[in-house]
Amino acid sequence: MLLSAPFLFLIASAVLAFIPQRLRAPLMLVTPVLALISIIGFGTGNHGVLNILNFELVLYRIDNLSFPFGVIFCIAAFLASLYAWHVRDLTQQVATLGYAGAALGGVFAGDLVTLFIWWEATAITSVFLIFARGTPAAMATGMRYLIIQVLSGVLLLAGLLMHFHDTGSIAFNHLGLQSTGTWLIFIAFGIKCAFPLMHNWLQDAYPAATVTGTVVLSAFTTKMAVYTLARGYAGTEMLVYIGAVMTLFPIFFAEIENDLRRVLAYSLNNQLGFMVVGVGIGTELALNGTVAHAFSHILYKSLLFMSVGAVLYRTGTSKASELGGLYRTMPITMVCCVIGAMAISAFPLFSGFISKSLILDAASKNSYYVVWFCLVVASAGVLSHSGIKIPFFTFFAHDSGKRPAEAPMHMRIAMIITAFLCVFIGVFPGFLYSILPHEVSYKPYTFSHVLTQMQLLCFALLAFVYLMKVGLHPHELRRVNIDSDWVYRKGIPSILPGVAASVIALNTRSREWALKRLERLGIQVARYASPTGPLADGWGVKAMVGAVVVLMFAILLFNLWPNA
Amino acid sequence: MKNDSQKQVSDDSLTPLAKRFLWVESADKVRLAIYILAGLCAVLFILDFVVHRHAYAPNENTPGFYALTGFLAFSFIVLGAGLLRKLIAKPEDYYAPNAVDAEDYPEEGLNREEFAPDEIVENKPGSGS
Amino acid sequence: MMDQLPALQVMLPMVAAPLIVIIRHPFWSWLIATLISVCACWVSWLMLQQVVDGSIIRYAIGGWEAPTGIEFYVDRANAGVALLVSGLSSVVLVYAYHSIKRTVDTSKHYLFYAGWLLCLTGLIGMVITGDAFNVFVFLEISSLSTYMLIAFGSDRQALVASFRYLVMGSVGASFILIGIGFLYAATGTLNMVDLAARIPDTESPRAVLVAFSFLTVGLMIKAAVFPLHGWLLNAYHHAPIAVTAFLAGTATKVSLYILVRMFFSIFGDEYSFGYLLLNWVLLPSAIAAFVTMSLVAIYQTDLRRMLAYSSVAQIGYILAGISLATQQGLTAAVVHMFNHGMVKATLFMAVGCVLYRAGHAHIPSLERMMSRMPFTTTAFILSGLGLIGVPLTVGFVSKFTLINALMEKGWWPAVVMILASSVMATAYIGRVVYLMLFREARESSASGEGYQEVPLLMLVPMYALLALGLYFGLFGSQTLGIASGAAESLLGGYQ
Amino acid sequence: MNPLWTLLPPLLVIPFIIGFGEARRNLREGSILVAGVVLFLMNVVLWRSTLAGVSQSSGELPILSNFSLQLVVEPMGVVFGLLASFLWVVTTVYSIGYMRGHDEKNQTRFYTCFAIAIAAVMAAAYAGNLLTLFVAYEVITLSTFPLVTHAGHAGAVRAGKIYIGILMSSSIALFLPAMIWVATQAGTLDFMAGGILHDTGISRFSLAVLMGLFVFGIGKAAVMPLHRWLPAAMVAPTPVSALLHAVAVVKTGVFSLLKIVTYTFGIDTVAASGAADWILPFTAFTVIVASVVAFTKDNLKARLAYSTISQLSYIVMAALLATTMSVSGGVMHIVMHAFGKITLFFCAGAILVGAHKDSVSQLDGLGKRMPLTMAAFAIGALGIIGLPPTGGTWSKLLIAGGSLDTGTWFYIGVLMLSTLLNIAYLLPIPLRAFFKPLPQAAQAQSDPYHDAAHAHLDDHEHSSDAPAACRYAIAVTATVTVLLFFFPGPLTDLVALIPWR
Repeated sequence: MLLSAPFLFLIASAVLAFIPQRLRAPLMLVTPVLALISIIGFGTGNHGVLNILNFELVLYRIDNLSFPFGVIFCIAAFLASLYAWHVRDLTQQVATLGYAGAALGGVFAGDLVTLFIWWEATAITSVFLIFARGTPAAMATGMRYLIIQVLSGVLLLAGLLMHFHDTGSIAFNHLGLQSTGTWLIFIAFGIKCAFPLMHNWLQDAYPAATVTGTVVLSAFTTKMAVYTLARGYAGTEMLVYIGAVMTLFPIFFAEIENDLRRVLAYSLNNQLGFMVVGVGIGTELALNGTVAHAFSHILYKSLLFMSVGAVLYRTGTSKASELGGLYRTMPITMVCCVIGAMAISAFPLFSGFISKSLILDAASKNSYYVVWFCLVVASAGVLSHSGIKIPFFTFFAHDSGKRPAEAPMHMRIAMIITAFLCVFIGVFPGFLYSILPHEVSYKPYTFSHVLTQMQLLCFALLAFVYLMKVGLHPHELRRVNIDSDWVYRKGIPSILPGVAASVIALNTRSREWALKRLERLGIQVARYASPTGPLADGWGVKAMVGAVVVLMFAILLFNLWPNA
Repeated sequence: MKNDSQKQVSDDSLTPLAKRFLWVESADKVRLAIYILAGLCAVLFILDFVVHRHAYAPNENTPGFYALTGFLAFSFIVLGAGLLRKLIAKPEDYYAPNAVDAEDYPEEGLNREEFAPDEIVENKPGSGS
Repeated sequence: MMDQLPALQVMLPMVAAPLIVIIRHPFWSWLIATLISVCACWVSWLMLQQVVDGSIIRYAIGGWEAPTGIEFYVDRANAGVALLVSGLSSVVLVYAYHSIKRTVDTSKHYLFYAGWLLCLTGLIGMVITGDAFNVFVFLEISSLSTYMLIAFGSDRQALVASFRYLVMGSVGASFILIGIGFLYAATGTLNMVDLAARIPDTESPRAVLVAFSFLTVGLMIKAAVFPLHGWLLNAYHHAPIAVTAFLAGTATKVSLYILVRMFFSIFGDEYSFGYLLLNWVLLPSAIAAFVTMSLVAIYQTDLRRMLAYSSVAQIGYILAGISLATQQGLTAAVVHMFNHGMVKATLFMAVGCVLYRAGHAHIPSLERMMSRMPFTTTAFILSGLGLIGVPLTVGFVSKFTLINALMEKGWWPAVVMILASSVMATAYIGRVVYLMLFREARESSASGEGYQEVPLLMLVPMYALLALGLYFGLFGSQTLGIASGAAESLLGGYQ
Repeated sequence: MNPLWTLLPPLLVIPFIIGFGEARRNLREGSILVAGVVLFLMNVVLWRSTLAGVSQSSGELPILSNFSLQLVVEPMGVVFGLLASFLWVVTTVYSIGYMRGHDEKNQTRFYTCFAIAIAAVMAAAYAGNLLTLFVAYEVITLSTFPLVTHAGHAGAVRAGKIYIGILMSSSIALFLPAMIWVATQAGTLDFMAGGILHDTGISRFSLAVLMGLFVFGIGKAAVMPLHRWLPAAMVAPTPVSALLHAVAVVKTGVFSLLKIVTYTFGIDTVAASGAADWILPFTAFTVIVASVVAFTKDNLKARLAYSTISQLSYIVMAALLATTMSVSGGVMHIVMHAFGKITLFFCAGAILVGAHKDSVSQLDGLGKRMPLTMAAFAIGALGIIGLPPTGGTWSKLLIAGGSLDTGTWFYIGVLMLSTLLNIAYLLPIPLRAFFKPLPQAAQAQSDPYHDAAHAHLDDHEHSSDAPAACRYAIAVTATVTVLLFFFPGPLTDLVALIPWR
């Protein structure tokens, strides 16, 4: 079991703390490779079955669904580690490996308890990538992130216990929305998957992480959530609509967002929407699409975060309003960024094209026409914020006058490899299709498919050009935009002090009142009971004679009692 | 090049790769690029009438469906976002000090380096923090 | 010889008292008193051995059989009380040597010890006699000698206290006499066994009722039952501390014993509690006692007075047990008589040690007693815990039994009150313990530095009694066994 | 082995403690360590034989006619005995560093009272009946009182009064009558599988009242409103706080409740009668409100104290939910929380000794100076929150799971909410130490309560971390906290042996 992929990562992250500085970065590169070998080596099946506390745990389940996620997680960990070669901060390094391990563990968990543990572990490990920024704002953001992540965890815990209570099983297979327990689990997954209104942690946290941290963060948590949805809730129709909303609304926010890393976070949210739709449709084709999209998405989103991160690394900012014209001195970064942008925009020959198409096809095949149309619109939207905005405002647009040096060598290598993979998958989809959970008979490169996609994208580009020309395209401004997180960042905090103050005042006042009463009572009691008080000193002869009379009377009285 | 305090880098000292993109500085060449794009769009639009597409969704087969959708969706999103901004945009320090928007990225995590034409080859990885 | 034990029990101290008056030597009178007391104790121990199996000793004085003559009647119930009385007397007498030498003029020592022995005679006589009028006689013997002993107190108020006790005690005694008179009038006998047999079919129930009420109230005065306890406070406070220790352990307990005997053996529990509903008098009185007196004790500034109030409260516990009129309740009452006698005597002895060295028992001045008089303080604390009823002490045994008895009867309000009183007991003992252990001595009382421990002759008896208390705390089943037997005898009436 | 033997090491070491005294303190503390190790080994022996199915008991000491003192070994007691004896050793090691580093006075008295308390804890752990448990409970109260007032200043005295006042009066006024009531009803006080009250014909109302008497009479369980002694006791030296708040005192309280629910009431009786239903809201209230209060406390130890109050109510809740799962969880949580919380207290003490800081707001940047301490703090905090990789995960899982069997989902929600609150008040402590920069004017602040700190400010200013002995202790408890996550087996095996019916 110690040789399983998650544990390899965990062990490596523990080992990091005890080895010299110069060996750490290489170890971080080696670990994902070993883990990948381990995943392949273990082969499909349930491993590490054990019984703790009446729970039958399946620590390591490799099957068609979890395998591709395992593979891409290892690749992502490798690329992120390479990108972070320069980092000397042990906290980040340990967190990176631990986080990747936890995500792998979650994907390979064969039961809900194990999943819960890894689920929490991803939260605990990943938050350090935010804390590592080391500023008070990062502290606050990290705490928000952690609390939401753990909220997801505790909901999962509550849900799994209820599920266990209902069914007596903790096996993690298809769950469906059948009981309160499964609903709670669904919400738990939904939080990590950034469902609408539960999404804010994503946009809040990713821009706050370190340069390299964001790359790591972008890969795992949400995709693990997609995996769990695919495992537990495939074919849940509600997901189709949730996903459709997810694809649409972040686009608007991304469009006007200034911080490019937050733009990418919104974009990530939008891409998750495609995957969620795929899960919701739940057919073999759709699930294949989800997995494939997750796979390719991890790559191009990493690539985009890497390129923006490289810019941040060199210039100290990732705000669109401060950037522009960087193509001159960072051409390689720029090219990689453009490749990433084209991949996410699903240009033919790029990875996004061959994965997103599966989902769109599944939607229309299953007659979700409205949803399908939403996805088409969203595809145009993806082009707007990720395909155009990111590269255009960073590297072109109006010249900011910044002349930073090209990204460091290791970053460039990491970006180039990632860019290569984006293109490779796009050109040779068979490789990716071969590891998808179900048999793939889909042909992405049909003429009509390429044509329609090119029409969509080119006319969208044309619209962009037109809007730029007539000046209707919004300018990049130094602004933040309110999202629903306003509720817990401004709304509740603004009334909380008042509420707290009144509760405290009530408490204080009632306590004071009670104390005063008690004190008065104490004084009264003391007056009676003190050495000179009547209780202590009132027992002279007269009192006694009186008492004698009373007692005599009392005893005689009982003679007259009816029961006599 | 309005920011004169920054170190001036002449276009000649750029890497070959960067030089390939210098055309974006020229208004003519950009206009040319736009024309090319427009032309491409026209061709794609025409192809719709020529080629029979396989379709599932209603109206999907309507000629120009994707073209129109692309153009209108994009415009709608951009314009809609512009309206949205009027509603929800706030100054950068709105959430300060509990949000990173109002603060600079800490310098110790960065490696600011100006472009130096002479040493196109990067200094070794890891020279950062 | 063994047949004569009851007579010996009474005769020994009675004869020794005049002997001391003749000898007049302080030391010898102490020694004689002590030895006689020890002998009496031994005798009562032997008697207890004889009756513990449930048998009864009936001893006709001078060979005149009852009902004509006077007889001693010894069973499980009173043999234990006699042992308690004579035992405490012995222990306290040993202790009293130094204490009395310090406070009483040497020339009067013989009177003191003679008085003590007379008091002992009276108490033991009250306990073992089987004759109602004899009870009165012995009661007067003990009372009169007690008035004298109290008057030996070192301060002037001792005389006042003694006089007050005399007045109240006389009232009580006359009530008892009146009660006995009515009984005699109604039944024509004074022998208690005979009384018990004749009362149920007497022709003048009114007279019996009047006798009952006079006897009850009279005995309640002597037993210091709330609210008739007025004499006790000053008496305990101002008497020589050895006398206080002795009286606190014995005098009230003996009166309570007589009360119990009267209720259960002479009149019978059917009459006292079934017909007269006496518990409606006793229980309120008991509850009032342990609630108010515990409360008052918290505010006291003199250790002796605090313990005096505590005594009244504890008598309340015993009374509560009696008023239950059940086997369990009586067991609790009897065992608490015994336990409280030991504990309270120990506590007063410890106070005596403090007085011996410090000259006062002012509570706020007791800071850091632990470092000055460690043995005394330890004894005080351990028996104080016993008074509170901390587990593993005798107090716990009696409290457990009492509450258990109350619960079985379903008298919940009484349970609540007992618990409240226990908490108060924690407060008043805890306050003193805290001062003794932790409070730093203030500047003013620093002059009192250089206290030493008291002489060994004071420590040894105190610790003997303490050890006994601790032993019975750990092996409460032994005392409970005897008490349960006693309760059985009492409830069973005279055979 | 006769469980009575376990009382001997802590009692026999007392003459040595007093005999060696201050003059030969190495010998004094060495003897305590020896006693501690012996005691731990004894408990291990009891553990092994319990696993082997051998039941052991001591002779009876009849302090009342029908009721005796008796020690009986059963699985729950073994868990507690092992825990307390192990932590005694660790705490002693820590105390050596702390008490010397802090130049505490009256160390002999400290160690003596400590030993008495441990003996009483052993008696409580192996109590064979309610009476024994009650006796041990009271002895613990009394023996820890001098520890609370150790500092001797006015604040400590006031705190001591609150401490003893609440604990003694609640136990006398409520616990004692409850016990006697049981005796009256059942005629026995023995701990028996399945309880002793089910066939006594006691009414449901009476059961409910009785349960209330126990829960509130056992003031050490600190269910609100009987919690105030716990924060008050914080004036004690940190090893005492660690002992009080992780091992001896508070755990005796909840342990007693678990035992009473399991062996006196019987979980089926409780569940069937609904006797605990009216008390459960109190525990829920305590869980939440104590967490909120903890959030507002800046003083480190005060925050930990309120955290303890909250956590104790987890266990009380677990006991009152009265399902096998929840009670198992409660027993496990005793252990899990003990290790987590003792780690936190050790750290708090180390911060006080090493850096002279006692407030959360002073900790910025301290992580660089005391990395081990703050890392351990983070682990301990995770343990309290119940997140992997700490053992607290398992116990929380079980308690939450057990709450479902009662048919209400309210308590699971309480636990979940509390988890989030725990994060909010515990995690920022290590985080600000690690991730916030040292304040610009890093002048050493000292604690007004500990004047001794002033004199040695300069000596310690250069020391990088807490004294070595403290660090060893911290490392041990933090490691165990993590190990309990990966290897809960020994604990679960024991818990599985608890005879429920």
